[in-house]
Parts: sequence; structure tokens; C-alpha cells
Amino acid sequence: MDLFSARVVDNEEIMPSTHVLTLEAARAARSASPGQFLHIRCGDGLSPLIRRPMSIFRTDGTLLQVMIRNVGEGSSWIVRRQAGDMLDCLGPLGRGFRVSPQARNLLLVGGGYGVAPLVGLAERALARRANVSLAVGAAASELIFPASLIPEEVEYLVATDDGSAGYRGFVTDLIPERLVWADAVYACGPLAMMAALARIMRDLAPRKPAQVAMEERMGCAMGVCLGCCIESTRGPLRVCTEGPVFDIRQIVWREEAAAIGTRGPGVGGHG
Amino acid sequence: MDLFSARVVDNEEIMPSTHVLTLEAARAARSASPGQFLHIRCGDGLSPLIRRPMSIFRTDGTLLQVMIRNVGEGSSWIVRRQAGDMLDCLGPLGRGFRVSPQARNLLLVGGGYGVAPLVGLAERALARRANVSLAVGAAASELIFPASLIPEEVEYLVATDDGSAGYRGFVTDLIPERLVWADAVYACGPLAMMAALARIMRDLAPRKPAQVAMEERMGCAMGVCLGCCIESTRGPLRVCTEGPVFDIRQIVWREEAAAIGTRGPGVGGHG
Amino acid sequence: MRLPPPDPQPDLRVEIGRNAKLPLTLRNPVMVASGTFGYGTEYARLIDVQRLGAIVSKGITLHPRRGNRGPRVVETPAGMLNAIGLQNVGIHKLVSDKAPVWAQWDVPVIVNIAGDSIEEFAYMADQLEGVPGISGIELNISCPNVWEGGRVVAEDAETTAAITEAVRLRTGLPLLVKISPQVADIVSVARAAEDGGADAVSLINTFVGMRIDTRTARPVLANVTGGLSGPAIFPLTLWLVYLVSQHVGVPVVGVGGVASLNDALELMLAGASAVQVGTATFVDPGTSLRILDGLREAIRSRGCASVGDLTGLAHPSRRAARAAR
Amino acid sequence: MRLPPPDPQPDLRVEIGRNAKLPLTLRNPVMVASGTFGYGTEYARLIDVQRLGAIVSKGITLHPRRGNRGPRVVETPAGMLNAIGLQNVGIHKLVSDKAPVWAQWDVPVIVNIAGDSIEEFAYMADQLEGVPGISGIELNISCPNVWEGGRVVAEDAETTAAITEAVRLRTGLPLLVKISPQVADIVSVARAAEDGGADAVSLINTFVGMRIDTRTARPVLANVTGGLSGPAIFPLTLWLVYLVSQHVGVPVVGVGGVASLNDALELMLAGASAVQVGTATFVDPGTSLRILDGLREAIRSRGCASVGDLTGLAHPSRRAARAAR
Ligand SMILES: Cc1cc2nc3c(=O)[nH]c(=O)nc-3n(C[C@H](O)[C@H](O)[C@H](O)COP(=O)(O)OP(=O)(O)OC[C@H]3O[C@@H](n4cnc5c(N)ncnc54)[C@H](O)[C@@H]3O)c2cc1C
Ligand SMILES: Cc1cc2nc3c(=O)[nH]c(=O)nc-3n(C[C@H](O)[C@H](O)[C@H](O)COP(=O)(O)OP(=O)(O)OC[C@H]3O[C@@H](n4cnc5c(N)ncnc54)[C@H](O)[C@@H]3O)c2cc1C
Ligand SMILES: Cc1cc2nc3c(=O)[nH]c(=O)nc-3n(C[C@H](O)[C@H](O)[C@H](O)COP(=O)(O)O)c2cc1C
Ligand SMILES: Cc1cc2nc3c(=O)[nH]c(=O)nc-3n(C[C@H](O)[C@H](O)[C@H](O)COP(=O)(O)O)c2cc1C
Ligand code: FES
Ligand code: FES
Repeated sequence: MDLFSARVVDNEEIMPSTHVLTLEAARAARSASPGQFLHIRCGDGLSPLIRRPMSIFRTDGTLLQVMIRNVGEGSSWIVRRQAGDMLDCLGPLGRGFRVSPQARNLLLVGGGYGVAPLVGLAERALARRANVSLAVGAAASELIFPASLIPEEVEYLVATDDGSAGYRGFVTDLIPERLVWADAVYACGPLAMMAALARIMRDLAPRKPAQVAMEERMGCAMGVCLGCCIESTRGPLRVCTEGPVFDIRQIVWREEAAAIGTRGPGVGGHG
Repeated sequence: MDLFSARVVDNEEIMPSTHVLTLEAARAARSASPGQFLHIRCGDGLSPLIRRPMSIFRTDGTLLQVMIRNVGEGSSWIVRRQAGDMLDCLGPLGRGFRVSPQARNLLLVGGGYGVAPLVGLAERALARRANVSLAVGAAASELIFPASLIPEEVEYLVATDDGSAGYRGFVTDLIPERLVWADAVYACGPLAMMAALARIMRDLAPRKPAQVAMEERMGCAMGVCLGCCIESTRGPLRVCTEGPVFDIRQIVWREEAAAIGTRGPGVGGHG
Repeated sequence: MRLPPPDPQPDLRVEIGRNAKLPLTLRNPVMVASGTFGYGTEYARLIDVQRLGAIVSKGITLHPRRGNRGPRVVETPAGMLNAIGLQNVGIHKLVSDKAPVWAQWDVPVIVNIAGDSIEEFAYMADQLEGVPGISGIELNISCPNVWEGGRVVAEDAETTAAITEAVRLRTGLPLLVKISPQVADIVSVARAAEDGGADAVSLINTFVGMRIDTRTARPVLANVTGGLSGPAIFPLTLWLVYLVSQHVGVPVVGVGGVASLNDALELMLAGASAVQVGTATFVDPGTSLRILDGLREAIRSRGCASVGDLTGLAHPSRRAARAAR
Repeated sequence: MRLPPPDPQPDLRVEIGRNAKLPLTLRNPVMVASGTFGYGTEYARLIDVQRLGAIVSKGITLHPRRGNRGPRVVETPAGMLNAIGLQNVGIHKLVSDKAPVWAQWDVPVIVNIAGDSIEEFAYMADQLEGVPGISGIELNISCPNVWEGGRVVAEDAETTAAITEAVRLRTGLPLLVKISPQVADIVSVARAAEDGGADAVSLINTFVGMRIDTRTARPVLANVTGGLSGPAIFPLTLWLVYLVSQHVGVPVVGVGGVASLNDALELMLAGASAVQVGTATFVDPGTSLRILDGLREAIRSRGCASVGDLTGLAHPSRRAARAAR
């Protein structure tokens, strides 16, 4: 883990509002594992102030790629970077996916930019001759991650809300029938998707290894501010340090906690 | 006066830390008069927040030039702009130099980036066949405004603190002997220089027309915040609206007021 | 074939003046803040000021004031400090020279007044009564010499109630009371204003801050301290609006750091009935009108009929009510 | 030929602990703030933490705490809000697991403690007494539940004095008292800390703020409010340091928005003897050490012999003294 300035060597818009930036970042590229992330400064001024966490998408030799969805001030600054610009990065951070050498058949489940860490994971798994199936969900076909960017050996399953591509419905609907085949499940995407997956795993395959990459708003990404904690069966855990990848059964899904009325001042106040 | 987005067509470093930016700004270029200024936004974020006032250096058809000395956050952002970039400008603002049609011999006195509005003034004066003498002071020769950027017809007098170019001493030392020749005097530069000039004018030519372009920190530059007021014999006046060019005899020079001990909470508080 | 009738325009009107003889209906909730829009004429060359919900004019005192020495403003991260010192033309000149211009305008002008005593506030209200072109009064009881050795001297609940009552007795105009964020108990000050007869409370005035010039080792502002405004203070404004609006019945006007449509929406969800744009106008003179245009769209896309439907939606009570429906 | 002796290194040392049995001499005035540097170990992989003047550890309570639900942080213009809720390992684990690590370090660690009562503060001080690796105590009396219906409940002069006295009686360690900016009279609170036996006052903790998610119409933070930190608050910190340092005799530690050498210099000129860097470390982990390096150069170029010569130079009294010389 390092603080480094990476040169942008390429910036490609791979689908609407989603860019892949290729960075010259030898040390980070060599040490990164799928599921880890960078904490990226967006500009050199005071706004936006806080860095933005972005998964490592792929690495290749001295190059490292991130896939950025333009959703706000920080990400829109990043996607405007061009070849030659420098990007101030901290990372690789956190704990990535843990894949047991025994796992032969990997089922990957993604939604939105959650596909990013899964592609890197798929490439690593293929390299050691595992079989990979990647199921991806999106609102409509134009938001589906382009198949051309996924290794051919990967079985690519698509679900869209409106049925404009692949299966019509939730990507999690595709999971049950593939659970017998899968030795392990890895997911990254919207909270609701991962929570649904957690229910499926609990009901249908309570002992099958399954991991999820979680998200939370971050301050430091170094484990000191405790800003990114989520509830787990072991108490609060830091997404930036104990995560972002967790065992799916460790997570206390926020839905209940977020019910109306349960929000309000905590006993500990600020700080 | 307009709020407009101007395309940068050129950015040249004319001397160390000093750039001339050429902007495509037809309306402003046509309506501007020497001594007026633009209020320029430095970046599109929240820091730096407040625009920076910059004199209009020269205009030519649809083009307008500003000369920027890189002294801090805002100016350093501006000098990093390149051809093709857009600059968010408000202006032309304020009242420029007022030159009576009778004035045949114009004595211009500048220091630092204060030369900027004087060059534009000189060009206008030459166009109506006046004689122009421009005296410029700087700490050392490398900080002297390049003679190549000044019309040939202008008599160019130089003074440096260290004598590395021209006269050794203050530029104001050059003024007394030229006062008989001059029909009017126009100055822009550091406060101390203009205050010294004011004393010379009072003592040697108390009735000769003389104007100074003043500076003060600005908020709005539109006359509403009253942030830029300076003391005049008529009470507080807004540099952005009644100025930046004032009759030299109107100004109450701040030196006395700035003496130790006289600062402190005013009766009116904030707001 | 007949086209369906156009979507009804959302109702942007805001009423201020429950207790006033002359209640004021703003056409929309986007005003510009006192001290950041002069006497309203200056920006008229640049933007269509007539579209604003209201203009609050520069704080006026009984006698003309010269203000503080310069420098009077300095920048800070995402903000600025000002120590203008209430430079103004005095109330008599305002009535004689400014009000007649305003009387020709569509946009209502609210006059921000600062008195040295209860009597002076009352006298000033008297002077404004019945003057064409003046549509409301905003009491600036928070500005002068807020801090004296660190103590908040100007604004406690009693003083606030006393000033408000005295002005209320003299004026039929809608009465806004502008409150400083740096009081010991802002809820009780706001309530005192309400009890004293205010038609609305404007939250907030600036926070005390300073900057030092490290080259000269001296305060940048001649006045040493200045009032902090701009986006930097927005989260503080938002909390105080959220807090106070749960404890008063009159409309709350949110002011402090508003720079975007999103900021304005946050304030309204927090309980503001209207907003004032201040420092952001210096940065981008089009801010207030852009917020206004965006607000119309935002209300429509949320399926609301009127802007008031947004007010306070983030409050636990409103959330519970929504959930129960 | 002999070379002239090198320029003497400016003296960066700062003494804290006039009233303590075990006074602490910091090698330099650049510390890192509580809650922004964990237990000191985390950033050790990234920067040379041993060069810091001191590390203030995350606020600790008697019993371990789980903290608030998430989201716990949200960004604001040039700042951030946090509502961590004092998640920490509890004082016993701090003593058994963290202190032994610190005992091996060059850099002194100051433990920030938060009690629920005077007795709890005193008990915690007892637990820290004589523990190798712990070089000082910072009392965090400003953090929990600062606001209750808008009233400042935690921190008035009496409570501050009582807590400080109780801890002073139990500890020989240097004692810093950290003060909230949102008290009715900050000078009297700081004086109460001094009178109670504090060796220094740390100014300031965060300001209460909030953000609302306009899509969901709900507060972003699960806790509704959070504490505002970062550059946005710097001008407010600076003023309070300038104000308080003219009224207390003990060193003032400036904290709140420090992000650059210039900020640190402004604080020292305003009267701070040392500074703490907090949020800026998240933005750029090298901030504190860069300030340290720059400070050395800045002192030398001003012709000062020691860092203490800068402290308070912007005060009128110091200015007058300089002018008289
Ligand atoms: C471990 C991790 C990995 C991520 N990987 C990717 C990735 O590979 N590609 C990608 O496009 N996005 C990724 N994200 C989400 C990304 O961090 C947010 O989209 C981004 O921070 C939004 O910033 P913004 O300024 O563009 O948006 P704004 O909405 O303006 O952000 C406002 C604030 O909210 C925070 N925020 C908003 N959404 C999120 C979010 N989903 N997660 C964390 N903080 C948020 C921002 O950090 C910022 O403080 C990841 C998030 C985490 C936690
Ligand atoms: C009417 C007018 C015309 C000017 N014309 C020119 C010009 O043609 N070329 C040029 O290089 N400079 C000019 N200046 C000065 C220029 O505005 C400042 O150098 C610039 O604002 C500094 O900003 P900064 O962020 O780079 O520096 P910083 O020192 O970081 O600025 C910090 C703050 O101080 C203010 N400030 C600092 N110095 C000045 C100053 N001298 N005048 C006003 N505000 C200041 C800035 O606006 C900002 O708010 C002019 C100033 C005025 C008032
Ligand atoms: C995430 C976070 C956690 C904090 N936790 C504590 C704490 O436990 N105890 C404390 O006294 N202050 C705490 N603070 C306040 C800081 O120590 C500091 O006073 C404040 O952040 C202002 O400084 P800054 O602007 O440099 O961050 C915390 C601040 C942040 C941002
Ligand atoms: C330059 C300036 C002058 C101000 N003058 C006044 C004033 O005369 N009366 C008043 O009540 N508020 C005054 N204010 C405060 C603003 O009306 C407003 O409350 C404050 O600036 C916060 O809003 P903002 O962050 O949008 O600017 C002034 C603010 C600024 C920046
Ligand atoms: S982001 Fe600070 S602990 Fe995870
Ligand atoms: S800068 Fe606002 S009045 Fe001149």
C-alpha cells in the first residue's frame, strides 16, 4: 500500500457515463488483488475534499485499470482526466476476494459498476483454470457491461429490468439454478442485490462459500476514522480495512436498521 | 458589462511568472476602455471561491488580453489555462482612465502588473496622436515589462531597485523632471509607488490632471458588497464601481490609517 | 386530435405574514440575502431581478454609516469573511431615493434594518410604514458587535422578543427576524421572535472568523474579525434550520451557503419555506435564478403540487406521517 | 579554509505541563488530532509517524463502544461531517494492547478520553497513571451529545472546572482539555480548564452540522447530525484561538481545519503553541510532516530562534511591543 501519483495512459468510455482509465502504476499493479480498491483524490483543491474509493478493475504488468461511473462531482472529475494527466492515488487498500485453490466453478454476480472487481477476479480464476460464470444485472440493455471486455472463456449471463437484453427480471433470479454447479459465489453490486443474494444463499446453500464486496462512505480508507463501518455478526467492521470483501454471512443487512423511525442521534454523538 | 465564457486562444509567458492570455471575447473587447477590469472565476469548484479582478491589458477587434502575475491560488489557476480552455468572466467592470481630448503629452507610471492597463491606454492615446512616455519600475531587470510589447512610439523609461536596468532607484524619481512636459499623469502599481506619486503631484504640480488605478480585495465587483471600499476625500468609494481609476487627489492614502494600533473592531461589526 | 392539457405548473408561492396587516405572497421562495445584492439595482444589468421571490436590501441604519476601514473582505476555504461595518445610506435616503425605484418593480423588496436600541428599531419601522416600494422588514439584530470578549451580547431571547414586539407594534408589513447562529440557545431566540410577533425567522447570519496574513503577521481584515459566509457554512445552516423549524410555527427562511438547487432543496426538506442566496451570487450571478428554474422542475418530478409540500419532509414527524399513509 | 558553522537549527520544542509532575517536551509543535489517526499504528505504513510532535489517539471510553450506525461520514464544501459515535476498544484494552506498542516509540502518544461523569473521567485517569507508552491525557469533554434541543449541555465553565480538577488530582501526566467551539462563552470555559489545573487547552472540536439526501429526503447520517471538520472551519478556529490565547496563560493547541503550512503559521501567529492536523490527513496523509518541514524553514527565514517566538505575534499587545523596540 502506497501513496502514489499515477499517469493516465488511456481513458475510454466503455458505455454511457462509464469510463475505464488505464494508469501507469507498477507497484500497485503488481501487488493488487481483485476486490481491493484505490482511494483517489479528485482535483488538487479543497472541493471535493475527500478522496473517492474505486475498485481495481484489471491489472496487467505495470498497468492498472479502474472503471468509473460518473455519478457526481468526484467521479465526473476523474472521468475527465486524459492521457498524460496524473492521478493522486492511495492503495491498493482493503482485503480482496479470497478464493480457495479447491474452488473449480466460480459464480460471479454483479450489478452496475460492481462488475469492476469481478472481471479482475474472473481473469485470475481463469489463469488457474477455474470455470467462471458471470451474471450481471442492469436496468436496461445499454447499461449492461459490454461482453467484448469479458474473457471469452467466461459464461456471461445477463438480466435486465425491462427485458431489453437477456433475462427479464432481477439478476438474482438466475442464481438458484446455478448454485449446485458453483463451488463458491462472489458478488458486488447494489445493496438490495447483495441482500437478496444473501437470502438465497441462506435458504438454498447455507454452507457454500460466498463473499460480497461492500460499499460505505469513506473518510480515510486507512482504518483510522471508523467512518466506513458496517454492522456484522462480529460487531462493526471497517469496509476499508476488514473489507471491502466480507463473507456474505457476516453482514447484518441494513434494510431493517434503515426502517423509518430507527434513525436518530446515537449515544456516542460525534467524534 | 456581461457574464461571459471566453475561449482562450493563446497563453504566453512574457516574463518570469507573468502570462498574457488572449481571449476570444468580442462584446467585451469592443466595449472595454483602458483601466477597466474583468472579474474572473478560477476553476469551476468551490475553491478558490471568489473571482479574481484582472485589468484588461489590450484589446484588438474581437480579442481581449489580460496579463496575469502568478502570485497565489487563483492567479496560478488562470496561468495554467491553455488554448481552447474556457474562462468564466464578468466585465468589463469599473471606470477606466479618463483622458481629456486636449491632453497631448501623457506621462504613464507603472509598477509590477500595474503596467497592464497602461499599455492599453498608451495604444489608445497613440491612435489619437498623443505623445506617450511610460515609466516603469521593478526590483530587477528580469522583472521589467519587455520593451518588445510596447509600441515603438512610446518613450519607455525604466527604473530598477538594484540598477540592473535603467535608472537605479524608484520609478517615481523619474517623474519630477517630466512633469513640465506632461499634460496629464496616469499611474498603476504598488500602493507605495502611487502614494509617492501623490506626494510629488501635490508638491510640484497640484493642478495637473492625474489619475491612479487602485486595488482592493473584492467580493462581488458589482458594487453590492461594499467589500472593496477605500477612503477618499468624499468618503468611502468602491474600487469596483467608482474606480478602479480615481483622481489622485481623491485618495486618502492608507499609510497613516495602517499604523500600528489603529486597527481593531469597527463600530459596525460584520455585515 | 386534442393534445392533453399541459402539466399544471407547480405552485411556487410562499406566504409570509400571518400576523401582518399586509401579508406578502412571494411568487417563489428564492430570495437574495441582505448585503449581497445592494439596493437591488446593481445586478439588474446582469440578470432579470424581477423574477426573484424577493430582494432583501443591504442592512440600513438610522443614520448613514461609513463602514469599517479596509481590507473588508477576505477569502477562506469555500467561503469568505466580511467586515463591511454596515456602510449604508441611512434610512431617510433609502426612503427618498431607493423606495421610489422599487415601487416600479414587480419583485418585492424587504428592507433589512439594524438599530442600536429598541427605540431606534421602532423608529425605523415607523419610517418605513406606508412607503410605496417596501414590502417587508427583516430585523438584523444579529450583526453589530456580536462578540465582545467572546460573549454573545446582542442576541438573547429577551432582547429579541423586546425588539420584535416594539417593531410589530409599529408595522403592518411582514416582519422577518434574522438570527445569528452564535447564540447560546437558538431555539429560544427563534421562539422569542415568534412570540414577539415575527412573521418569519431568517436563519442564519454569519459566523465570526478571521484570517492572518503570515507575511505581515497581522489580521487581514482591518476589523480583525469578519463574518463567515458561503458554502463552507452550509451544513451548519442546514442543521439550525432543521432544528429550529421543529420548534416554531412561522415560516423559516434558510440562508447561509446556498449555492445550488440541491442546497435549496436540502434546506426546504429540512424545514425552510424559502431560501436566500448570498455569497454564491458573487461567484455566479445566475445562481438564484438557476435555483428557481430547477426548483420548478424538481417539484414536478417529485409529484408535488406546491413548493410547500417539500418543506420539512426530512423531519421525523413528516416521515412517520408519510409512512403511515 | 574552514567553512562557517551551519545555520543553527531553529528550536522547535514545545513544553506542555507546567502543572504536571511529568511535563512533556514535544520535539515539535505538529501533532495529529484525535479520531483522525486511530491508535497511531495505521498510518505508520505510509509515513514516518515517529517524526510527529505527538499523536493524539482516538477518543477512548471506559467501556468499549460500538459507535453509531452508518452512514457515519459525509462530505461538505471543503469539509466533512462525522458521527462515529466514539467507537473504541475501551480503556482496558487500550492499556493492555495499545500502550505497549507506544512504549517502543519515539513519538509521544496523548490519550484522548471521554467520560460520562466526573467520576468516570477520574477513574479513567487513574487507569492511565504510570502506564508506559502514555505521555499525556486530552480530556474530550466536548464531544458526546453536545446539543439537546439546541442547548449546549455538556460544556460550561463549572463542569469543565470540576472535570479538570478531578482528573488533575489523579494524574501526573500533562493534561490537555479539548474545548467545543459551541459554548456560550468559550473564554470562561478555557479559563475554567486552566483554573482546574489543565496544562494546555486544545481548540477546537467540531461544529454541529447535517446534510440531507435530496433523493430520499432523509438525513444522510444515520445519526442525523455530525461534527463539521476540515478546511471549511479554519477561519472559525483561528478566531477562537486568537481570542482565547489572550485570556489564558497555558499553551493553546490549535486544531480545526489545518491543511497547510500557511494554516499552521496563521494559528501560531494567532496564539497557538502547537497545532493538530485532523481531516487533512485523510486528504493527503503527508500533510502533517510537510507542515513540520516547512515550519523549520519558515522560522529560520523569519529570523526567529525558536518556534515559540511566533506564538501570538498577531496579538495587538505583541505588535505594540515589537513596535516599541
Ligand atoms: C470499496 C468501494 C469500491 C468502489 N468501486 C467503484 C468502482 O469501481 N467504480 C465506481 O464507479 N464506483 C465505485 N465505488 C463508488 C464510488 O466511490 C462512488 O460512486 C463515488 O464516491 C461517488 O462520488 P461522487 O463525488 O462522484 O458522487 P457524489 O454523490 O457527489 O458523492 C458525494 C459523497 O458521497 C460519497 N459516496 C456517494 N456514493 C458512494 C458510494 N456508492 N460509495 C461510497 N461513497 C459514496 C462520496 O465519496 C462523496 O463523499 C466504490 C465504492 C466503494 C466504497
Ligand atoms: C482592479 C484590479 C485589477 C487588477 N489587475 C491585475 C492584473 O492585470 N494582473 C494581475 O496579475 N493582477 C491584477 N490584480 C491583482 C489580482 O487581482 C491579485 O493578484 C489576485 O486576486 C491574487 O489572487 P491569488 O488567488 O492568485 O492570490 P492569493 O494571495 O492566494 O489571493 C488570496 C485572496 O486575496 C485577494 N487578493 C490578493 N492580492 C490581491 C490584490 N492585489 N488585489 C485584490 N485582491 C487581492 C484575492 O482576490 C484572494 O481573495 C488586480 C487587482 C485589482 C483589484
Ligand atoms: C472522523 C473523526 C473522528 C473524531 N473523533 C474524535 C474523538 O474521538 N475525540 C476528539 O476529541 N475529537 C475527535 N474528532 C475531532 C478532531 O480531533 C478535531 O478536533 C476536528 O476534526 C477538527 O480538526 P480538523 O478540521 O483538522 O479535522 C474527530 C474528528 C473526525 C473527523
Ligand atoms: C458582504 C456581505 C454583507 C452582508 N451584509 C449584511 C447586512 O447588512 N445585513 C444582514 O442581515 N446580513 C448581511 N450579510 C449576511 C448575509 O445576508 C447572509 O446572512 C450570510 O452571508 C450567509 O449567507 P450566504 O452564505 O449565502 O452568503 C452580509 C453578508 C455578506 C457576505
Ligand atoms: S474510511 Fe476511515 S476507517 Fe474506513
Ligand atoms: S467588490 Fe463588492 S462592492 Fe466592490
